Amino acid sequence: MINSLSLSIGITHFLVLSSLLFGIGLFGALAKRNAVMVLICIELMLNAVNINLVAFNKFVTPLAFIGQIWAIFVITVAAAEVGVGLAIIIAIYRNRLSVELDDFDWLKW
Amino acid sequence: MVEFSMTHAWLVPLLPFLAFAVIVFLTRPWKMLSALVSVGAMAAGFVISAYAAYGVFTSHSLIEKSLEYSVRWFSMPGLNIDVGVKLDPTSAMMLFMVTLVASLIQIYSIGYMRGEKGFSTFFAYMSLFGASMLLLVISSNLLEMFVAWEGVGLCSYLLIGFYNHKISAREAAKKAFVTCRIADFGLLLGMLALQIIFGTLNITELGEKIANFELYTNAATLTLVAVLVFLGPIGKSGQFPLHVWLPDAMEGPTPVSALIHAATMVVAGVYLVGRMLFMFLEVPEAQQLVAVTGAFTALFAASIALTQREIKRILAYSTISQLGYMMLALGVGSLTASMFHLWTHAFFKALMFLAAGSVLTALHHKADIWEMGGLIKKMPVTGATFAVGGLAIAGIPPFAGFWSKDEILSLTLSGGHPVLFFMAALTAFLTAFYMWRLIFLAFFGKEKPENHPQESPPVMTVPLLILAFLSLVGGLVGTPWFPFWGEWIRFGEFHHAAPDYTVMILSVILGVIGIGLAYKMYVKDVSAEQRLAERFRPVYTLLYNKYYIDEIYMWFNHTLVDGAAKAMYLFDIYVVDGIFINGIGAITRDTGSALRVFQTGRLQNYALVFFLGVLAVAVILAITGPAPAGLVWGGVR
Amino acid sequence: MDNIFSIAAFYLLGLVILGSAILVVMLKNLVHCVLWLAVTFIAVAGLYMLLDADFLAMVQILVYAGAVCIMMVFAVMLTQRKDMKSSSLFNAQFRSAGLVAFLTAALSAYLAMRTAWTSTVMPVPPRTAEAIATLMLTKYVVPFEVAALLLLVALIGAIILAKEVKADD
Amino acid sequence: MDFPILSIILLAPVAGVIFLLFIPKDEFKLIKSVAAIALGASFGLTVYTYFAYNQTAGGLQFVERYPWINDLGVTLFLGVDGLSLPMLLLVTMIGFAAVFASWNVSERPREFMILFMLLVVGVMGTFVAQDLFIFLLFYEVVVIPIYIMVIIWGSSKRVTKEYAGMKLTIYLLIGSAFLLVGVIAVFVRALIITGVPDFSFTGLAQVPFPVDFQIYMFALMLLGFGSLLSMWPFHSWSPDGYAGAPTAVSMIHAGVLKKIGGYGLIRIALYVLPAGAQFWAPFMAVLGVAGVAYAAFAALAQKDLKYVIGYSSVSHMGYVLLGIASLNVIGINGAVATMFGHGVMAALFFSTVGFIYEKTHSRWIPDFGGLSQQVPRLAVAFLLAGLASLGLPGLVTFVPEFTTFIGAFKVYGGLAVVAITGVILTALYILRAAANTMFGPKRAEWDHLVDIRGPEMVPLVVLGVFLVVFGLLPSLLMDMVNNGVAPLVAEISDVLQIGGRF
Repeated sequence: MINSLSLSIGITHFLVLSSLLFGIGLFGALAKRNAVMVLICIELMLNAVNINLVAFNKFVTPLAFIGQIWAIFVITVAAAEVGVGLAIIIAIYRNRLSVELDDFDWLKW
Repeated sequence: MVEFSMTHAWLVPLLPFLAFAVIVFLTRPWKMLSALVSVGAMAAGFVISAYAAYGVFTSHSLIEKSLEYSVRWFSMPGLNIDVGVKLDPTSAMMLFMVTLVASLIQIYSIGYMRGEKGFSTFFAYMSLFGASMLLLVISSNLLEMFVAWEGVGLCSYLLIGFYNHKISAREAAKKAFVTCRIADFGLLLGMLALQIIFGTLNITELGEKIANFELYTNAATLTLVAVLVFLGPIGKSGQFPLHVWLPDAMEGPTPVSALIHAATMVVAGVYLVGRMLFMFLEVPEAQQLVAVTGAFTALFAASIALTQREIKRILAYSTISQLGYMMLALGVGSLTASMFHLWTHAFFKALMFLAAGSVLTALHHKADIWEMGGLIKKMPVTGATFAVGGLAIAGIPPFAGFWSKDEILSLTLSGGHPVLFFMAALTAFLTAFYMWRLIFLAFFGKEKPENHPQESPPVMTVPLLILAFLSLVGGLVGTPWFPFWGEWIRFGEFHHAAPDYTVMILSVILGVIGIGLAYKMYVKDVSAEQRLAERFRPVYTLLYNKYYIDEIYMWFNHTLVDGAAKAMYLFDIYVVDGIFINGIGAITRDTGSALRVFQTGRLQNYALVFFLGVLAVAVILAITGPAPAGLVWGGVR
Repeated sequence: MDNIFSIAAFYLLGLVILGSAILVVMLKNLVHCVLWLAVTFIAVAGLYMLLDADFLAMVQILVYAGAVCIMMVFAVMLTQRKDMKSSSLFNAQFRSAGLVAFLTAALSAYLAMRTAWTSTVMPVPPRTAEAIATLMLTKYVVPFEVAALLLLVALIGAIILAKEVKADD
Repeated sequence: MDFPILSIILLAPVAGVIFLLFIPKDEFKLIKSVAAIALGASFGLTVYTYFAYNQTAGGLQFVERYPWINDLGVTLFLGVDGLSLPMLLLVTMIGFAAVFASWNVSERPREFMILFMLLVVGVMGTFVAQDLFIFLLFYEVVVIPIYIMVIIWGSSKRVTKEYAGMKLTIYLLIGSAFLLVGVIAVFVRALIITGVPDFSFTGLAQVPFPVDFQIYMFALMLLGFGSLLSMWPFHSWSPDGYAGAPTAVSMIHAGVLKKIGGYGLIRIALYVLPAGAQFWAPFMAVLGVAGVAYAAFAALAQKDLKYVIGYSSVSHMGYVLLGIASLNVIGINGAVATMFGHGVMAALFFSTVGFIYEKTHSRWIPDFGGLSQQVPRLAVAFLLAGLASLGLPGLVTFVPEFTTFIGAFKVYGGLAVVAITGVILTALYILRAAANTMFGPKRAEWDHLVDIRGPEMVPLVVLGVFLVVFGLLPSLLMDMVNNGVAPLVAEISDVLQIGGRF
């Protein structure tokens, strides 16, 4: 099955690495209690995605730069998201004096 | 002018209608102006009617074939309804009579209604009534007639309820409308059947088609249709058993009672049967029903009138009774006699009602005849004119009522209905008795010191005098020796029957005996009624309580109708809503609360489930996607 | 990438990325988590270098390792008043979360391995910054402007959200 | 297609909505004026359209077509014929009048008017759409504003306004669910048969669907449209919903929204699935008659004015169902015209009761008596509406009812007689309500009431004029209706002939 187990590093390596990073990030986002930590883990997941994009750029479309440009946009959005997300956390904290997600079950009616 | 009047007969109902609109929208704040508009429109209508009637009664061709013109009201495939004018001697007579009586009564109303709050409104309603009634008279189409028929019903409702701040007036108005509505249900069904069977509602066309009705349907169906159509007149003309509304209708102002509930609207039923007589003559059973209903109603209402105490109620029962006569005449197949009685009755009954109104005004609406007495001394005109009416209705020659009643009696006998003749003759006797009971008690005898009657102003007495004159001479147009009436207003061939002196003398004798008995009981020996009442207590109570028919209806209404209503409503709340609708709702809600456990409200929880879903979708895609090409580690193939 | 240095660098960086990411998730002190986050970001930047994306590597360090991490630290400072030693704990569902995360990663990795990637052997042009700049201002100018607008909106939004609400408002 | 008049009729209220968004929320007068102008523009243009419609040419006129989703054959296909024009006139008329009936809404009037105008647009859209997809789209637009308006501006009496709003909305949605299933099935089947995607009514009507398919689909549509039409026993939303809803919503809902049910039954179910209609017609007739009698009795037992009208409208819709079930030109003409007549009447009735409620905060009949002496104009409106309700000749409801009866009596005989007893029961409960509310001795506690005046008179004037004018000149209405119905029935009559009579 693993027919070309050479030392050569290919796209699959990067994809597997990013999968693992994504998994770690997902685990954190689902399992951490602190809202800041959830944000942090989302950043991890976004980084995993970016690794994918850059790897595709390198191995699939090196001349078009689509992957890299997309990655830049992801970073842009991520930056915006962190800014707004943290602002929300601070606003919530001001109201509730807590950033523990277990305390927030307002979605239940 | 004659030509114009005949081709523009539609102006006659239109003018009062315009008067109605003008009063409602423009002149309501100015009382006298409103009254003038109303009276003016009606008087103009009278002029046109008079010319039209002159035109009709001088052209012989119109007896067999009426003058008709119409416009399309609405139409669709299979249903064309025209509105139009059907001018023949009958409708010309009605036009003339209605506009004449209505004009007089409206003039009288100016005096009678003086100082009332709703003076203008009253005249607006009166105009609307006039418009509807006149439309009814000239209708060439049954549906058009039905529109007017309901229109007069509406005006009757509004005018009975004119003093609607009184509960009795309000209930009487409602009763009148609903009772007539029940009757109209039959009429409506009959009309539907006629339209479906014969494909038209035009009266003339119906006449032609029903003459050969075997081409369209069988006799049994036509009988049923005729009976259904007859239901309408039963209600409108106060025939037994739907007469109950008419006495109560006396809650309205007296001019209303005179115009609507004596002279014009209530005869609409008679008029309708007269218009459709061709149908009733085709089916003898239905005709029989008309005759029996008429005769029975006449006797029945007269018997109730014997014991009543309120002046207008007595007149109302008398009206019912006289309407019974008209129906009887139609039932024995004579349009002539029926219309003749309608004509004379309009004058003397309107006269009596207006005179009664004059009395009521003088006595500040004290209505019990036992509390009156000797009024003729203070109110000579009113008393005298009322007496003229009394003579007319009692059938004393040469007053109008004699000629028409005599004709009905003789036709009933010659038509081979001895039982009906006996009933009619008995009614004639009772009529003379109870009417003169009223007159003797109210106008003769001892004056009551607590009453301070005063004669009414000329605006009221002049119409009384005119009507009294008409009651005196109105019948002369149809005496057995000079049958002008029968020559013109008839259905079928004109037969000039020889004067039947037996019946004539009998009817006069009955009338005289009735008056004499009343004189004996109420002038000579005032306590006679008391003694009779004591002796025949059950009969007296039964009659005084109008055979308890109102009570039976009330019981029916309160237990059956309201009971059914309550039952349906409870069914709706508890079964349809309670069990089905809210039951389904409850099931949904309970399922919801059971499933609520899964709703933790925690975002991460949802995200977890969400990713489980993503995973599931990915797995499915991985399994069903393109077959794996083998795992490739580290490279590009 | 048969170069031994590249191979070594990949595995080394991979190790650092995964290791520090695991530490980010597992540590109980929030401040430590943020520190290890910075390490992860820097290692990812190294990975970008390895992938010939030098401009992106700089952006990564500037934005992520710099700005984002600093913001996180601020957030921690502003919101954390209790014991810092147990500021980053797991919630009740961490077992199932772990399972789902593991399955997701495993499936993703499996699919990545299973798929036959077609790829070119063309190298990435050496001057990436220039090429990206050209593309950004020509072909992708609209998304570029939209992204700028987005940042502005986010900026304003963040300010409004985080602004102190006056008592009398 | 030179002047897109239908689009303008549709878009005028939308423009009003957009304009309202920029008006400060406490400019009460301005807000209501904008709404009145926007809906008045629609109303005026519709009146123009009504009389500009060329009856000799007939068919669809003022047609506008904008292709939308080509793959599904969806076109924004607007047009009016004799069937939809009276309905369109009804919506715009009632919408215009309802603004004035809500003139005194002081709680969030801007939101009220915005939602109300959206509601009106939705209802208008269903009547001008000639494409099934667009029809459904507009139909769904209707649901949401109604719910919000009932919940916020409604009133709680026997049932809470939340219950009423929920009931109304869920019934609407259940109806549309059945409908949606039917519509999709019909579309897919048509696609299989013809191979060309087409959602337009005319297109679908050409498709020869198998008979048993038609029977199933008609059942679905009957359930869907029937519950919208408050067909017995799916009627119970109607009294509760109207009682809970604010005046304007009751007016629009009873006046036109429920008529979408009847309109849809004719325009879609009957037109596209004639064989199915033939199969279900006797059932429809029985349900219609049951509704007439049952609801009339239930109305008799009511003490809340709005419930009286609510049940009365269920009862009247029984006539409509009966008329449709007669499957002949006369009956269907009658049904459509009855919908129009009842719409005008019900709107006037609800606006009157709304004013009474607004002034007295009561709708409980025993609380009243003798109001005609304190508020004579309201009494006139009440009586006018009541008399129209009991089908008084000379008002707009009589000729339609008569026509319906002829159509139904021809086919169903005795069954129709039961329905015709409705005229007696209606008279009974209407006159009872009128007598106990308006007449009798006056009560001191209502001496302070101020009669309707100024803008409050508009509903009475506008609706009253239509009640009387269309009543005295029924050909204005009947010719138009017949113009739409006759060709439609002619098209399906072949199918009905083959099936034979029952």
